[in-house]
Amino acid sequence: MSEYLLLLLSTALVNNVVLVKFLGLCPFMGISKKMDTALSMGLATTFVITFTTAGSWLLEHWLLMPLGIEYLRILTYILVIAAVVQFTEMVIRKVSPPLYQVLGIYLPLITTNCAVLGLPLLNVQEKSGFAVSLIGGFGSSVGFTLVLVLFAGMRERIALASVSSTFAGAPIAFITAGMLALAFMGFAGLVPH
Amino acid sequence: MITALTSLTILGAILGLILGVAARVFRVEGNALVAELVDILPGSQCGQCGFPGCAGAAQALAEGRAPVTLCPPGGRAVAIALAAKLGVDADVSGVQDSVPMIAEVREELCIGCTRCFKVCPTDAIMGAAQQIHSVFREACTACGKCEEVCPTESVKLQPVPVTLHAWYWNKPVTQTMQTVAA
Amino acid sequence: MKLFKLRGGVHPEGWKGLAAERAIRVLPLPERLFVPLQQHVGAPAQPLIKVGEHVLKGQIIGASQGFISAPVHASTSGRIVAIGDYTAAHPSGLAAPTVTIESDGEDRWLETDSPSDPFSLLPEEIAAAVGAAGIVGLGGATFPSAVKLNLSRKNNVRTLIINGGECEPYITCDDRLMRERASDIIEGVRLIRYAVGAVDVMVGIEENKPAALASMRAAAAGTEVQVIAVPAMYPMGWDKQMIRALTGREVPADGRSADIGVLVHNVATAYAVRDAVRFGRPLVSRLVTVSGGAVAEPGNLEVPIGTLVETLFQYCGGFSEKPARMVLGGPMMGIELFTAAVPVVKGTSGVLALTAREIGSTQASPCIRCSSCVRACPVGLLPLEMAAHIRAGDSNAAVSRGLKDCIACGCCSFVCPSHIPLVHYFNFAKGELMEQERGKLKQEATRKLADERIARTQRIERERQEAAEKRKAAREAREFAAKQAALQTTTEVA
Amino acid sequence: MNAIAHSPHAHAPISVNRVMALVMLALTPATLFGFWLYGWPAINVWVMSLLAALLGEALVLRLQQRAVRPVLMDGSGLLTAWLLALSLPPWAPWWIAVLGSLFAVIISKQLYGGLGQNPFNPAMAARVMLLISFPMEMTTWVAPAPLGSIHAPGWLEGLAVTFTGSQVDGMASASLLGHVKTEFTRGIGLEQALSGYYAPLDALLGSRAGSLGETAALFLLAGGLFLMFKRIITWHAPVAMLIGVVVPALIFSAVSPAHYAGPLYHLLSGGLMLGAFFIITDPVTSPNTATGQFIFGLGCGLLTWIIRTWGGYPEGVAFAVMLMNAATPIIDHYVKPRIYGRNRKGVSMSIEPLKKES
Repeated sequence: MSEYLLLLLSTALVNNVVLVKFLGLCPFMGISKKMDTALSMGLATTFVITFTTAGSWLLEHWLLMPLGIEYLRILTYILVIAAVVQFTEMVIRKVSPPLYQVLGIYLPLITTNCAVLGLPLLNVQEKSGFAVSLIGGFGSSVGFTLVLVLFAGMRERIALASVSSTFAGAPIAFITAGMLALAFMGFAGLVPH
Repeated sequence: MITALTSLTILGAILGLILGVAARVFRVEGNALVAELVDILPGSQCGQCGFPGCAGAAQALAEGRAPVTLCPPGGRAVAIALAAKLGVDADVSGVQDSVPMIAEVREELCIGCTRCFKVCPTDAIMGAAQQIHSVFREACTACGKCEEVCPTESVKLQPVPVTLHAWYWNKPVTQTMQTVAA
Repeated sequence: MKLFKLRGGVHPEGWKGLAAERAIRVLPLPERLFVPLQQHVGAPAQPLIKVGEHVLKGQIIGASQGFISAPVHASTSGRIVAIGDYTAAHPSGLAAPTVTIESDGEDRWLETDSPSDPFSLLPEEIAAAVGAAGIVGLGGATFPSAVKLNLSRKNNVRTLIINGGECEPYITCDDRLMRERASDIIEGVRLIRYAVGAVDVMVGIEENKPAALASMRAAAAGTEVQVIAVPAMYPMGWDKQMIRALTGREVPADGRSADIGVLVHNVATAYAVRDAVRFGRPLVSRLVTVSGGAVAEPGNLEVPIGTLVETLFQYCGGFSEKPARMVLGGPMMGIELFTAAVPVVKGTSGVLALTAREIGSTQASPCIRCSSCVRACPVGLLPLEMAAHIRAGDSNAAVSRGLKDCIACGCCSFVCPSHIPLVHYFNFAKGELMEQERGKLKQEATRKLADERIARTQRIERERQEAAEKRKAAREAREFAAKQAALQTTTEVA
Repeated sequence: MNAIAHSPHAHAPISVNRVMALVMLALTPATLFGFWLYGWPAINVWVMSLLAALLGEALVLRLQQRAVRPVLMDGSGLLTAWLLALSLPPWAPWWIAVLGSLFAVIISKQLYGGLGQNPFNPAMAARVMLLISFPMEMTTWVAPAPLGSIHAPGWLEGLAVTFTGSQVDGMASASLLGHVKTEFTRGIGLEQALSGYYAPLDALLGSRAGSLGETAALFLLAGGLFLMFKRIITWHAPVAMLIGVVVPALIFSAVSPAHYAGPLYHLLSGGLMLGAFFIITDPVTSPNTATGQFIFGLGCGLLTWIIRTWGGYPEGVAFAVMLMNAATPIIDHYVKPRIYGRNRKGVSMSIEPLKKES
């Protein structure tokens, strides 16, 4: 049990998907202007990542490996990801049209969020079991949501600051992201490998 | 080869089936957005945005063919409301509210031709043929149509005079210290 | 008596000693008085007199218009010389409709009959008398008092609170009034109590006014009126703060004090009510504090409404040094005057001539988020965040953070170490939003007009078409008939 | 005609400069003690930090074509550099101080628009940057050698230490937290690691190895109390941070004394006192409300303890502060004061119809 807890902590904080592994930077910069939107995006991504890590593990072990067609891995994973994203999009459009409007193009773009494809591939590389894959995926996406919301909070504040025109917008956001990564370095070594 | 093809086909078929069912379950009726956008727009059908009336503008907005800053009579307030509804980040700082204007009839020039009276979209001009027209202030949207048709340049848009009731504090001048110290 | 805990507030330097120790003086009658037709919240009064007419003191010159409004009376006897725009006591410096009276020097009252015992009147009659006397909240809110009385009676108000909290620095007119005319105030208080049928009556006076407390306690002895000392802090005179201190309850944000069974009136209002009900005398004068470091002889004056502020300064010995700023009202919420040639109105509690030293630094520097303003705000707002959003051009974000609950008391600006004009930001945003609101209302109205017009043009078009068709049908019928007839004639001929 | 001034027409006698000056005054005793304890090299580091901050800030302001003098005069840049200097190893080379100061005032402060707009505490951001980039220099400590004692380097020797990096023999030492962490990784228990290395009294008075300003716990405490007395800071954040460290330390050391150090050890070591009273009370990067500040302080304390106890770095204050800085906007978003006449959610209190009196 404590092993899984540590795994959760490790994937969420110590090996944060955005700040340490540098995956999923596109939505990290794109959907972090408002805290509420960031939280929704984080939750949608969490949903997608959790399902795709589970789904792709199942496909990997029950379909690709038995049939010996591992070379189709990326293709099948993307098929699963695209389907889950499509499903999420339909649900959000039905449940919350304003959120659908706000997330806009970034919602279908979860498909191309490299964290979503990267995490299942890393699981394969590390030969993780099903539970570890699932919990790792969930932890990673929680970490993604966490930094996305933290970052959005700071960007809301920076939007009110009188940043000089040279640095206003994306440049200062990148600097802030760098500082956030510095802060997350403090978690290094927290979970022994 | 065959295995690869079959397995992918079956996988695709299953996922497609699931999505197809989901599409039925989560169907969204119509596009309520356009109606909501029409409500935000002024509704005077003045056509200054270049679209045929407010409904046309709303359609264009919903399809992303027009910027939220398209409505001159609406000014900043409408631009902000549209941006919020569409969830876009519009740079509304550029849309300065033009000074509020109102049409005024210069009585010495008015010949009572009723042309302005006929084009006014909000019935803000009163009068009859061969009589001097006057503007009903509360109804004038300063769309400028009367100004266009007036043969004697008697109808002109004028800034609304500030009254004690409408006056409010200016925005404080912030000391951003943008000047180089001497 | 147990007092309830308050939140926020500041303790500015009081400067009360400048004017508080001198007895009330009556200002000699000025030659001309400028009486604005709107001195209250609500609709302006409608002028009832004509230029050239002679009026007596207390004669009604402007009639109340609508539900929330108040009449205006002549402050002295004399001739009406003008009815028109005159510079108003307003930061914009714009003009407002004003009646100018040239005094005849007699100061003759209009004869009125007054009841021998005001307590023999019906409560409704007292409220009517208060309304006819043009009494408004004299603490500065200038809300018509009769409206409050009627509302409170209908709401079965149980508690009457008389606000003796005079928290603005410099201002001491209520203090002097309580010291010198306590028994008259208490009679006014009892009249109000009778008029609304309240059970408990509490007079809250700040503890830094021991003399006023003592004289009010002496006057209230033996009556149902309780005089209670409250902490000295700003803004203790905010009616909702007084309610919280004395009852521990809060007025709902969307409601009025009557909703929790409380009615609040100022001490000066109570005094004016007594004058109105007992003697039938309308509100034509008030106490005004003249103070500030630049005034030679500060003091409290009894001033006819409509006197120019410059007359007050002259009577107080003029300026001992050039004032850096003239202020109408107290330093925390008063407005700067760029000319002293504006009239004293019903809501004027003081006029100040301040030196630069008293005002303090005004050079703004960046916000350091120290949250002094958050601690000082008596309402519980986040002034720093509201101002930051307004500065960035997003007034609506400030509304979602409570802009509309802001009472503009000035505590936040007062304590700000960066000297940021926070209240200025808020009033700007409130004005901007109000304008947007007006624009929206107008937009709705014009949209309706446009729709009606479209419907009408369509109808006209349709009718024209129908008429045209009818005409066509008729013509065809006629032609057909003619043809028939012609045919018949030919056959007949044949 | 001048623009009409808005009310209020009176102002409390306080200014940003005064706030900064008072904080610096409160820091002075601890700083002077540090100077005495670590001698001339420490003074050099301090001077270099402040100089670099002033020059760096002036340069950036010039580039942005903003007035230089009023910004430098507000004292915020100096205070930042001062706090940074206090968190550096006293015998650090000059370029560490300069680099840190420049990073603090330019990147973590002026790029965001200057005073009041930076999301992270500039001093702590700079310290974290230095610690990650130059772990060697940032963890080389010296044993105290009070000015005038035999081991203390003279003025010239001090210059040599700071500017050429020459080391005086036999002075290298480990800080308490660093020592314990190293011993742990070698598999040595806490009691053994601490024996002969840790005396609470020494820690209290500060005569042990550590950064320039962190060792004088007593002086820092006094400075913090002075600021509270002057109402520059409130008790919420500092007390919460101390609670955040002490409570878990108390619980875990009671359960397993061999693995977890007690509260006193945590309280008196590292930058906790400096952090609690001078860093997390930085108004710019901490929440607005008292409750928010308490949560903020508690978070800083807990994270400090977690990183110290289980993390890879011996000291966690700077990381903890930065992490909580990042969370500040969220705390502010959720913790707001209740508005008069409204409930916590901002909904107006209900208007109950009053009962008719019979």
